Amino acid sequence: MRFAFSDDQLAFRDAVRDLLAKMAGPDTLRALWDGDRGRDPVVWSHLAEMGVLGLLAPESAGGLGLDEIDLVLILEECGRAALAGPVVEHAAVAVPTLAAAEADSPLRAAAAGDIVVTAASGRAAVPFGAEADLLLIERDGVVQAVEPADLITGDPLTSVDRSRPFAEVNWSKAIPLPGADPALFRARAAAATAAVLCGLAAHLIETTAGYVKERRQFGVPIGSFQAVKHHLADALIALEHARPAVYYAAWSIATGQPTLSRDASFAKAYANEAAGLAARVALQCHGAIGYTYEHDLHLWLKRVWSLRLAWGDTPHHRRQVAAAVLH
Amino acid sequence: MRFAFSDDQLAFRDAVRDLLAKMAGPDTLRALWDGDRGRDPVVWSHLAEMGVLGLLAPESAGGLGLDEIDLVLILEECGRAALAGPVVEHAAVAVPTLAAAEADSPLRAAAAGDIVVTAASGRAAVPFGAEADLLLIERDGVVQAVEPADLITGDPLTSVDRSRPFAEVNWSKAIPLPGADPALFRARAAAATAAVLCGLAAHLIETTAGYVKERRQFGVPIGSFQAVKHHLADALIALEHARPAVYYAAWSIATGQPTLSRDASFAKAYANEAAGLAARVALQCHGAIGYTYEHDLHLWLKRVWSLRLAWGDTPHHRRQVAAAVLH
Amino acid sequence: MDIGWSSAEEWFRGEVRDWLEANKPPLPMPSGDSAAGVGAHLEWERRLFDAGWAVVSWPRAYGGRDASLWEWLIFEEEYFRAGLPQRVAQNGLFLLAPSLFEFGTNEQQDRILPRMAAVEDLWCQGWSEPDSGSDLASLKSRAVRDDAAGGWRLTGQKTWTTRGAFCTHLFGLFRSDPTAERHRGLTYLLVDLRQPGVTVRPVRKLDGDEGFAEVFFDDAFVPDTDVLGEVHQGWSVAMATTGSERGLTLRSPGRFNAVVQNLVALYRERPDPELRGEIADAWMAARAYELSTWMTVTRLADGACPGAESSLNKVFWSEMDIRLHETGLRLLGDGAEFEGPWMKGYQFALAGPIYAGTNEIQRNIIAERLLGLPRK
Amino acid sequence: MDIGWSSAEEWFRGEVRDWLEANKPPLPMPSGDSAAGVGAHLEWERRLFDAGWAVVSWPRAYGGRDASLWEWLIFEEEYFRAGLPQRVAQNGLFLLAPSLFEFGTNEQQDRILPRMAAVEDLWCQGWSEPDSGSDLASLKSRAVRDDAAGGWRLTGQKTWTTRGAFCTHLFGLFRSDPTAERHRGLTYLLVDLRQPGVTVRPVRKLDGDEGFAEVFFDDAFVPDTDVLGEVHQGWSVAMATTGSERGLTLRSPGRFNAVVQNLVALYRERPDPELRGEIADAWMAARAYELSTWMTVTRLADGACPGAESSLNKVFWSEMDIRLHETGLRLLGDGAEFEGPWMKGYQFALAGPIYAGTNEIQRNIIAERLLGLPRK
Repeated sequence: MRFAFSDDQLAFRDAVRDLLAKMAGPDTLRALWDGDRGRDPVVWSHLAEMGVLGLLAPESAGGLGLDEIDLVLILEECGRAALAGPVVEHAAVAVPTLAAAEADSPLRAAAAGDIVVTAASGRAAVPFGAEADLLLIERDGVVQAVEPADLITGDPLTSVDRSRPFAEVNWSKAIPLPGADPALFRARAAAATAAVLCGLAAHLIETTAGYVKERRQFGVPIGSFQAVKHHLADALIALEHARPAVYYAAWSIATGQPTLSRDASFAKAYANEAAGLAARVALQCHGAIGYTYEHDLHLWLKRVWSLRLAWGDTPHHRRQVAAAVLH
Repeated sequence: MRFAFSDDQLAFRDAVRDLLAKMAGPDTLRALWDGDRGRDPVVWSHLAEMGVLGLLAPESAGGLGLDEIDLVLILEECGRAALAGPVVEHAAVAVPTLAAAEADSPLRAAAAGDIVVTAASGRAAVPFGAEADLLLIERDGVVQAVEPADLITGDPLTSVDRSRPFAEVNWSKAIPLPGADPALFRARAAAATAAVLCGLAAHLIETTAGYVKERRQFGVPIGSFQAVKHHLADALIALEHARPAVYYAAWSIATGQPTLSRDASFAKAYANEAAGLAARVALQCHGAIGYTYEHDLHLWLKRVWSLRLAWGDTPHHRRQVAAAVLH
Repeated sequence: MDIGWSSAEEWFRGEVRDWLEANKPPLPMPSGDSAAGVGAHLEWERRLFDAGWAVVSWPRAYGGRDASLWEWLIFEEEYFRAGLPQRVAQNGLFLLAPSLFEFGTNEQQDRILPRMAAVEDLWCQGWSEPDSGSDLASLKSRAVRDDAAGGWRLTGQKTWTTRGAFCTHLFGLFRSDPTAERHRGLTYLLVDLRQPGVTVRPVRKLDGDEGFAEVFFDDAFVPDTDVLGEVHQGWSVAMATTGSERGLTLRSPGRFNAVVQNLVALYRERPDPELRGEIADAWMAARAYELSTWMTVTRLADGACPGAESSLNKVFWSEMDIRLHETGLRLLGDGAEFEGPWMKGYQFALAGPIYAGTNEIQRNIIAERLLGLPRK
Repeated sequence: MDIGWSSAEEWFRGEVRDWLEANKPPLPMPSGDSAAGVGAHLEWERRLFDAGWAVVSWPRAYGGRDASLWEWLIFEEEYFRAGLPQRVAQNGLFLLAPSLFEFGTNEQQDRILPRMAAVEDLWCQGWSEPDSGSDLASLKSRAVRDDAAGGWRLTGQKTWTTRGAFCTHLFGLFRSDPTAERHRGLTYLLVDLRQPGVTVRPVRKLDGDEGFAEVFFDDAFVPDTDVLGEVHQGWSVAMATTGSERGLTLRSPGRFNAVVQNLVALYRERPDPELRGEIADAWMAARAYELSTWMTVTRLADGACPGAESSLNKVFWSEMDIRLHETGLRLLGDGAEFEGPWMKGYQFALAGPIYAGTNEIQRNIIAERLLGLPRK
């Protein structure tokens, strides 16, 4: 029994953290907010080079041949940086789905970063749909492939997180993808999104802790007030009890446990609530300074609000867990 | 429009408060805890003398001919003192029910305090059943009268609040009481119990505020810590938003509003939660000192735990309100 | 206790309802916090004024109807029930005007109030400064005496000034006695923003609207006729105003009743048995707030002054507002993230626990002033 | 990451389960915090010891099995799954023993640990005093040097001493240097309660059981051989112990898993669709606690020391325990108030946020030590 990451896994995480700190700061993100794309191609190509995009693809398909346990920490870093782009959809969902479906040609292209693949479940609104080369969509228990040409043109839906552009799908031309397990597809996505949410929460807690140490009112740092301490302590307690659920879900998927759907639902429900609390606490502790568009805080808040709903909101996953526990 | 009490109503409340402070202190209550009765006959006869027990009975039946608005503040005082005995059941439920049923003889006796009447709804466990002269029980939409001889003898149920002894009813000899509206019966009881819960909460908040001003740790009163302040502030916010609901329910019943069931459910749900929060906060702010049987705090806590369940718990009343709002 | 509306009040309600129904602008209106949207709001609020509905509780001389607080509640109830938006003039109407009525000279009242009611002047609040948020008494913007000109010269900066970018005037506190500390030596000044010494920089709020501003003062001038109350006594004048902001006037129960009405409608469109209980919670919270307001209004009608009790209300409504919107977002399910009134309203609601004294400060006030807990 | 039990661990689990199934006493047992019930517990815990199950992670020489922390978790899981009650010996086993292993002399370990494991001696904790609860460093009970007798003379009072009325020994902190303040000048002493200078007064807990005691010292004697660690250095010895109480050892995940198992069984008896979500919440909370414990145990197995992270766990489990019992009470509906395991367990759970450092203190620790927020 060992529930911890290896030195290699931690080193890979650190490398991604460094890359994102250098390449994917708030300015890059704000540029996407002001445009209509959800992905910075330069950052994306660096991720491809590092092997992140094809991490789950077998080496024979040009991937790293690693597993979800290796990926989960990297997804957390993507959350910490509020990285824009379909990393969850492409690297955590589409690549292993294409591998399972033995769709070799798109798998190779996706692993290399030559094509961008996005994914969605159950809803016609697909994030990053308009800038993807291929869309994988689970609907009514079948994973289906959609070409970008089959998107509905017209007024796109605007997410509160403007770095997550959505497109609408015309289902009529979707092609079933044999060999893709829809439950696994959804579990992968939920668990990966949960990891991103943990990273978002970690950033929110850390930057808020930094802020309240500096900001002074009544002659003292506001971080010396017990109310502020307890807000942040509560957020950290929630995060540090969501992380183990997320890591366990990654292990459960990597090792093909029969409980993987339940484990992914648990991870998503807990990460949703931890990130939601961190967002509330971060805004409250920043006060009016954080309630502006100029401050970077809102970029993280709105990502949380968007991802809490992606791949199942908390009531949905709570129902899944209840069904598994009370089966 | 005027949502406040008259000087007469406040004066009557003050008189009851004084009486209970003098006659019904914690020692009286502890004596009941150590025995098997739930009512101190001396206090009870004083309440009869003041007219509290027959407050809702018409003057022609020996009552005061007052209404639920007059009674609500007095019930709050009963809560504040954690008064033992079936005041809700007798004065707020049975007396007006007997009046509506034109059961003149028991009404006169109840109004004068010559007999003790208790009441219950839907469950076979009846508080104060063994020491009542008459039991009124709503079951399956019918208010029924039960004689003490029709109680099941044997091991009584023991409430966590040992000053609330329960008895079990044998339904076979219950006699329907014509003219008693079962919905009104339940609403009266829920609203009156809500008033008692507000009084319990008020006592808990006031005594805890007093304690944290005196108790010193780290060289200062613990009431100077922001965490303690905010706990108590939250309890007071909940109480001060439950009280208007309780007073409104009293008015709604007194004036026979068509919404009286909804209003009573709202009052009970809010009073339940306000008192529950006050209990949690009071114990936490007292710390280990409050976690003993020797300290009086537990007498109030356990009354809250018992009355939160009496005449409908929060989920029940929430459902009633949802049904009324979404009819 | 005598709950219920008189026939005169019911008649008043009918009159309000009929007029709003006949005259209300196309809804939803664009955001009144945006440069693009504010014009439509100014036009609408002038129409309200022209018909005598802008300030029902004010004297007729200033454009009001001498309405009672109860009638004001009825007006608010009907206003929000009709789906109408909060007023862009609200900070002048609800924060400055009470202070003007209490502390202003007759000349000031006659000059300022009618133009405020008519939305000819639009007022913003100048309390906060970059280093003075919760700790208002630490503010640094200075007012220096200019005897020759008969007034005060302002330097410094105000910030988080709601709708400052669209306003003509600012009311605020300035340090007039540089030797005094904290809440002493402050003066309440009424500042015309349309002068060379004032620079207003719009700042976008969380939701992207330009609803905030930074206001810079560089030798701006305020004549003595625009000092409200006594020189150096601005703190006590301002506290009367923040009392209003926290408590009754800024947030009438009608606002939340309207949100609950929208929630019930949304539930009927998208019923979800799991969320029935949340609908009950929403209704109960808004109702508790309404009933608590009725108790407060009765006390005020009896001559009481609003005190620290207003902090109880402020925490309650601000946290309720967030919960009501969270319920709306949950009912929308995974479509909640797309632009729409619930996400917009949620972002607006999130400001509630921050402005007008953070809820942390309010809880301190509740514990210290209502429960007597020690400050230190 | 390598999650799962080895075949040796599974074999160990089977051995525990089989033995407990064959040997467990009639359940439910009477309360171990009551004078009437403690005897049955002592008997049961001696039977555990006789079979080598009392202290599985201790060395064989002291009655243990040299089990790993993982095996200890397995033991706890099975112990609570079988419906068995918390141990009356637990404060000695989980709070004193870790300090004895770290700071005790060989002589002390050899003399004290086997008798503790065998429940021949029953230990209680002597931290709190009437004026020293959260503020432990303010304690006043004194230890005065008696060179002639070769030891220390105690005066003062300890309070809220769990199961003090049934214990033979007390471990606690005493002020040995009257000139030192706060956490300096304290000595960690091991006190035999069966001596004339000690008076133990049972105190009933919230639920009426005699689970607390006040312990009065009037010239009680402690020989030098019963000083744990260095004289005047008791604070650092004690802190190692309170770390254990807050974190891992006192509250094994098995306890909460057993509560969830009981909740699921109760739900099946009394299904209520409205409470399905609470069952999910209960399962998730207990599972989060278990997984978080696995991460902690991995770190400890790698040689790390438990630090302020244990405060995260303490707040989490104590608030979870209350919520789990609240769900149980809600499932019982209006019968919840009658005597039974859920109401008893609820009252027990309510102590969680108070003892072993209140949750308010824990949140301060989290903010200050884990997030670096300023103390003042």
